[in-house]
Amino acid sequence: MDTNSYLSISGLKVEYGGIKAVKGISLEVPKGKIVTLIGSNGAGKSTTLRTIAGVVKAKEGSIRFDGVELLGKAPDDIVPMGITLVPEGRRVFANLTVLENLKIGAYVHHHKLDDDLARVFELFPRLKEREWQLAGTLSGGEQQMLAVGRALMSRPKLLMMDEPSLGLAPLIVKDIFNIIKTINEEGITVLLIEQNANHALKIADWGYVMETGVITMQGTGAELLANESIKEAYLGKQKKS
Amino acid sequence: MKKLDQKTKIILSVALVVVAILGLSYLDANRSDYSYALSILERSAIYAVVAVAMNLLTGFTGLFSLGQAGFMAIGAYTVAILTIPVESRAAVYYINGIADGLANAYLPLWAALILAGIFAAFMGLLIGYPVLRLKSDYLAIATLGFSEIIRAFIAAPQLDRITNGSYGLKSIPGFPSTFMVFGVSALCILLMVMILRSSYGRAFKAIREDETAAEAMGINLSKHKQMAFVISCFFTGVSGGMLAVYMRSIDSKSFQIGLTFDILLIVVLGGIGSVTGSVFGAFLMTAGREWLRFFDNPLVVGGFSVPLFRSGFRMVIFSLILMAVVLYYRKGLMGTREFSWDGIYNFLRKHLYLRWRKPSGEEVKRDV
Amino acid sequence: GSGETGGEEEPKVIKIGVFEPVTGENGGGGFQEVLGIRYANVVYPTVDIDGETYTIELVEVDNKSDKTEAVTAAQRLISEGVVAVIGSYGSGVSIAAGEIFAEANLAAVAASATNPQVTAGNDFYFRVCFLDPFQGTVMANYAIQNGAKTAAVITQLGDDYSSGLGSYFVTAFNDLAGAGSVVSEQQFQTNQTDFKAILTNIKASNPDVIFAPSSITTAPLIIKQARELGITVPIMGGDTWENATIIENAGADAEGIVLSTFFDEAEPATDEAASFITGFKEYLVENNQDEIIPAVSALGYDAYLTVIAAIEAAGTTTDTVAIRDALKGVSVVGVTGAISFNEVGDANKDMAFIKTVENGQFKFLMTVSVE
Amino acid sequence: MSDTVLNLTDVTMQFGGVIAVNNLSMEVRPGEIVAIIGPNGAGKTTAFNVITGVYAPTNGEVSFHGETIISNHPQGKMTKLYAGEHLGKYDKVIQKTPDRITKMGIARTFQNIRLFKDLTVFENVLIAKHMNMRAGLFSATCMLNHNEEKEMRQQSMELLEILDLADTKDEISSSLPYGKQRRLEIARAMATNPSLLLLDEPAAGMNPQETNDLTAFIHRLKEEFHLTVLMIEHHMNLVMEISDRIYVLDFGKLIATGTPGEIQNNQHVIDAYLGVDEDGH
Amino acid sequence: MAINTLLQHGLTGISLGGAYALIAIGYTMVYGILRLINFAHGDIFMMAGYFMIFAIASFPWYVAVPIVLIATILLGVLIERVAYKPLRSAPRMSIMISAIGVSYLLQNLATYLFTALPRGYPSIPFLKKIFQIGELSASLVTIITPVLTLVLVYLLILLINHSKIGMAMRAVSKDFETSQLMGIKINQVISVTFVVGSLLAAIGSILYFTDRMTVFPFSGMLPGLKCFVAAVLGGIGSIPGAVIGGFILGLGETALVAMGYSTFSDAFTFAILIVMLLFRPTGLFGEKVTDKV
Ligand SMILES: Nc1ncnc2c1ncn2[C@@H]1O[C@H](COP(=O)(O)OP(=O)(O)OP(=O)(O)O)[C@@H](O)[C@H]1O
Ligand SMILES: Nc1ncnc2c1ncn2[C@@H]1O[C@H](COP(=O)(O)OP(=O)(O)OP(=O)(O)O)[C@@H](O)[C@H]1O
Ligand SMILES: [Mg+2]
Ligand SMILES: [Mg+2]
Repeated sequence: MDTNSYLSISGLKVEYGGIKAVKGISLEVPKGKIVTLIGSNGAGKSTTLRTIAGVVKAKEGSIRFDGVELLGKAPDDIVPMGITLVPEGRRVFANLTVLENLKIGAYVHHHKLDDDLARVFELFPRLKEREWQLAGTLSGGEQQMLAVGRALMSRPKLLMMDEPSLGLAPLIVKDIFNIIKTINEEGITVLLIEQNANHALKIADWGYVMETGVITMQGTGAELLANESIKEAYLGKQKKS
Repeated sequence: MKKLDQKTKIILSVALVVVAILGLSYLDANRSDYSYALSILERSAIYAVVAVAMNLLTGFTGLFSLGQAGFMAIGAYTVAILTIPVESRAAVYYINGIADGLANAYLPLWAALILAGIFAAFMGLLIGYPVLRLKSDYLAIATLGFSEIIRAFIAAPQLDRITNGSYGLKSIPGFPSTFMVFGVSALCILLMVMILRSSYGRAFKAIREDETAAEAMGINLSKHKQMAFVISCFFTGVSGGMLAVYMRSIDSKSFQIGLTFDILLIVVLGGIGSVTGSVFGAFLMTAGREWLRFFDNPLVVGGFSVPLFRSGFRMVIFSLILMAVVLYYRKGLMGTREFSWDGIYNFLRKHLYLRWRKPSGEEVKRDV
Repeated sequence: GSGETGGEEEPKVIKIGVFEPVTGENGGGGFQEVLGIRYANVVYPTVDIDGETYTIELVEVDNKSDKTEAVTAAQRLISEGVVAVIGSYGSGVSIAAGEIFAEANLAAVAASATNPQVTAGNDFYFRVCFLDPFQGTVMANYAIQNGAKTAAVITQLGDDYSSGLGSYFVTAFNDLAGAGSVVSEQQFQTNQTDFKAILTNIKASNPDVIFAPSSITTAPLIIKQARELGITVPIMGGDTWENATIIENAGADAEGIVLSTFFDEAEPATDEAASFITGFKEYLVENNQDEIIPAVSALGYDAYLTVIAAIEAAGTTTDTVAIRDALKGVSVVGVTGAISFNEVGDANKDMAFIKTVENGQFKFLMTVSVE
Repeated sequence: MSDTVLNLTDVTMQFGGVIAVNNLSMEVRPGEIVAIIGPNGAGKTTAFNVITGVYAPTNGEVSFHGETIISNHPQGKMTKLYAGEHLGKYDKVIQKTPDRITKMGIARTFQNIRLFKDLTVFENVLIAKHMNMRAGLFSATCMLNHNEEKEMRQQSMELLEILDLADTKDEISSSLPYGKQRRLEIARAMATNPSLLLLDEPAAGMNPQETNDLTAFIHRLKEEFHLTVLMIEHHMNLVMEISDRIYVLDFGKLIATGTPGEIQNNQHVIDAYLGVDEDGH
Repeated sequence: MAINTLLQHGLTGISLGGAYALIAIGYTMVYGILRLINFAHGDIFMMAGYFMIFAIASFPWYVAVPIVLIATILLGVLIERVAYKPLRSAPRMSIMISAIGVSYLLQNLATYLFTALPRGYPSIPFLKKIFQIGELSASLVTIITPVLTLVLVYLLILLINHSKIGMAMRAVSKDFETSQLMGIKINQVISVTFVVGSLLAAIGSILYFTDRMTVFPFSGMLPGLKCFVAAVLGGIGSIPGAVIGGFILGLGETALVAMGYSTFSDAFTFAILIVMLLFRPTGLFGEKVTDKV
């Protein structure tokens, strides 16, 4: 991956009080593509995304977005640049209603929200039904939908998602991946973390495999899907059908 | 982490106790010269008990209670009422007289202290039932409120013939021996440590960590919270009783919110969740307040009087130190660790070793 | 105020403890007392024993108006090797430290602690002021002499001074004017600043006079709020009220309040008093204080005088029991009059000064004595 | 009566206007592995919370080994709001607290891991042993229950070995990797000596390899430890492979029940939950 | 009890309640966002009293009042920056303890700087105008306090429920990190909270001390504690709740004293709190805490 890199990370190292979570990774996300980051638990995937979003401080390295260095910037500077993270574990605002959660997704914007809301409700009709409900009382899946919807409200150029399918029913998982594709087709670049490597690699243009803080492998989605060692480690044995 | 063998530890512990006893004996024998130091040590020991009791609740069970002053008041009044010599009572209750039932109710100090604990524990039982259903800050405020209610009752003219209301109680006989303060305190703390090390102590910690999960593990929340609360109240009551004996005269004003905050600050200074921390904290804090008295007196250096030094400055310095601990040394002295001979040994080994020889990289890593 | 010796030869020092609150609830009054003691130390910096001159060093400790602190503060004085103690403002802390001083065989002379419990049953505690039962009776007498038939009393809960004095007043007033003459007894909490509700109750009971012994912190509040509610009857207080703070804070509303006190600067009772008044006013100015002499300063001064007289009489720098014994027989002429102690340790005083406030100044009204 | 371990009859759980569980009846027989599946928000976790006493149901009854452990009927404000039909049928109100229910032999794990985060792995398991302790506060304090304590420690250690966590025994539980935390949660649940184990999405956050290991382990629970297992899971591979029977919930209602084979081919379930299997696995 | 006495008590209670309400709002706002009992709030209120004393010494009251408001706001924000901000990620107990520490520090500092002696609070002439209706007698501030309280609260509710910053405040109150991910500047939002809280404390301070006339270093302690109770009573986090809680306490306390039970007036504050917590653990208007397991 070399051409028209949109987000480019090089030599990124992140530590949590001595524990090395990310040990010098480099990766590229080209404009308009879907890039996925797969890997086992604790590999440092979430940390990478959180560093890009600015909520975690990097030890060294560089993250450039559209030619601008992101390291050292605060999240409230990064979000207006068009980078939005759907955090791991939903993290909806439990004490705000569904509608307010969506509105706060567009906090950095000053435009009218009606069209964006309509689009989100179109993608997630369930949210329309629960518009009035406090987000904290939604079920896990409903919260996940809300988290994605909220991220879309910020009109991101680069949408980063941290395990959006976690705890979702297969039907919804399929929907989520379809939605990711739809979003991407609308021109939004996507950086995706998934445990569900199977699904993720299927829609991804490019994939990275991360293990204990380093990137061990990369390739197109199809290449990785076909790779034997990946099949063994991340895809599990295929169900005979 | 190197470990010392069991025998060495026992020898060291015994040696420590012997040194402490000898030290105290020396101070006691020269009382007139060291009465100030002894009184600070005594007060520290008393505060250590209530600090550990608070820690048992706050640091180990996760129940943030701010009712210490109230329970200490219960203990203090119990001991005071029961130990004031019968012949002095008329003089003490000089305005309104003493209730008939109490006029001749006398107990020896040790029995009064136990009763102080029991009364406080009983009050804890009554109060705990409604209040322990509350969480964190709400519990803190509710217990703080109870402490104020207790104080209001003590000062109430309606109870004059029992508590002597506004006039307070005096003529409380002091400790028969210095060793009694330290002995009782040590015993109380030892008992609490044993409780914490038992399965019940683990259950308390489980509640601190996650109530829902603890309940799902078959731990009866209300029973165990109640238990922790009552235990804590018991020892708080005993320490309140000792405080009364230490002070020799008490009134409701001695048990204001400030007392609770003092105890809280001791717990914080020592480390929330560390028994030894609370004990060190109690000694350090009590002594610290006295050392800092120096700031209250005008300081004259070479005929020039340093402007800041005047009365009240000590408390400013003291609060600044406390803020500094909370802000920059958040875990307090001990964090959640406990004093151990292994810890001391390793500390010494590391520091002395570093001075003598260049450590191998591996050595350093292991210690980090 | 210590250590300013100019002598070349090695100074011989004898230490006297000053056990006073300079912070906490009574910090204000305590400090005024300390000033009196310090000034006395300036006037009489030495004492002669066996032909040797000893410099007196004051060891000041702050008992913070707190009984627990009082214990350590008292022990501190003992460890410092003081031979006698002066203090404290606020009877509570004096009572707290009393047993400790007694056990250390250390004589203590309270300047302004008026509670009977300070000296009762304590062979080592003395005082140079009068007592609350006396003061309560004085005020009741005064009220009745001035035509009051009914009275209301306001006292502070948990405060032995206020409650005690109030209770003595009630007893005396009911004795003199007939049972039930005290038509309203109200209490307030420590740190309370809103007295409108209790004052409304008092207003409803329509007394001829209000007696409100209280600290200087609360007194102005009670006075001002009473006037605001339209209560016009005289308001009376105890010795604590003789303090410029009250006039300062209660402003015009302080006019006409009545209080009893130990001392009056306009009526110097003795020669000592005359020189004290001029000298101490200068000292107050030097220390950035108001130029009104608080009675507690005068008492502090007198307490100092009795202590050095006793030391001189005892002729010892170490034997504290001898100093105590000497105190029993001491007789000095101080600022507040002649002072000698009875068998309990209380000064033989039978006279109180009644004052009022007029044109923003304390004004002497009369002296009252009761048997 | 004891041919069922767990029996739910007409259980309804209403939160304000939302009916999370609607008239659910189901049973679990000894030695079975039963799965509950269903779309998000179907009420699966809520059902678990009712069974374990975290929520008091609006209506219905739960019995365990034939003994009624929970029984309720709409009361107070709920009487008016209640949408179901069984008003007054279960007039006796029985609401055991979660700890009582655990003592009776129902243990659970949580959808969002709830370990005792600051305690070590070993302590996490040891705490679960507390509930069966015979010693009172006094004898425990004075260490009079030495043998019992030793026994508790030994049993806890055995459990850690079974779950392959023995080497991490002194680590702080929250420092474990996610998969191990999930396993520790199971170990902790098993330490209460349950006869019925409730697992809420045990494979969530696990990769396929780990999921496979978990599958094998749940199998072992049944074969080796003769435990009855009721679980919620979204990983269809796992569910279809080890479940004896499956209940499918949608909008709080039971929409289907049967063996994995039956469920996979149930058109209703495919529409509501599984979706059309385009990839053929 | 005569009707006049009753009315007089009622007036006292409402006025006291109004002052409590203003302070209680400061607690509720900070608690709502930081989950922090800002123990120092009562002392900020006390410091505002001293600021007024010094400001009025050199300026006419209409200049002094804005100075006091600004100084108090600065103090509030400064405290937040120094004592709370570094503890953002610390356990809740640490930050609560830090608050107790600040409170302690302010009290000691005030004692050191201004001595323990009470200082007379300057009277703003028009506030102190005494009016008389029949037997009733009160100063104007007694009436102004509750009215001003209600007006301010109305404005505040508008701010929180219908402005962007208000929504941001509520979001921040739940989750710092995710709020950051939404592009919210959390430090700014928290500062705004302290600005508003301190402003109300300053206004409350002017009204309260004008009515009670003296300031001393511990003036803030008891009102502070009571106002926190008022906030809890109304349901912490809820502004209308804080107001109603303030009035309940003000009236209740006055009623108790009026009936001759002044011994228990403080105890009443806490007793009513405990009773309330037992029956409605989240207070009158408290947000329902959904503990979804
Ligand atoms: N707040 C923290 N403090 C200390 N260590 C942390 C923290 N968060 C993560 N770590 C450690 O950093 C490493 C990587 O964590 P991270 O959450 O980024 O992993 P991940 O690849 O996203 O895993 P997962 O599959 O769980 O999402 C792990 O070893 C983890 O224990
Ligand atoms: N405490 C509550 N208050 C209000 N509604 C609730 C509450 N708990 C659950 N619900 C509602 O009940 C429904 C079922 O929730 P539940 O969490 O049981 O679903 P689930 O099937 O476990 O979903 P998921 O797979 O996402 O965890 C949801 O619509 C949710 O909004
Ligand atoms: Mg992750
Ligand atoms: Mg669920």
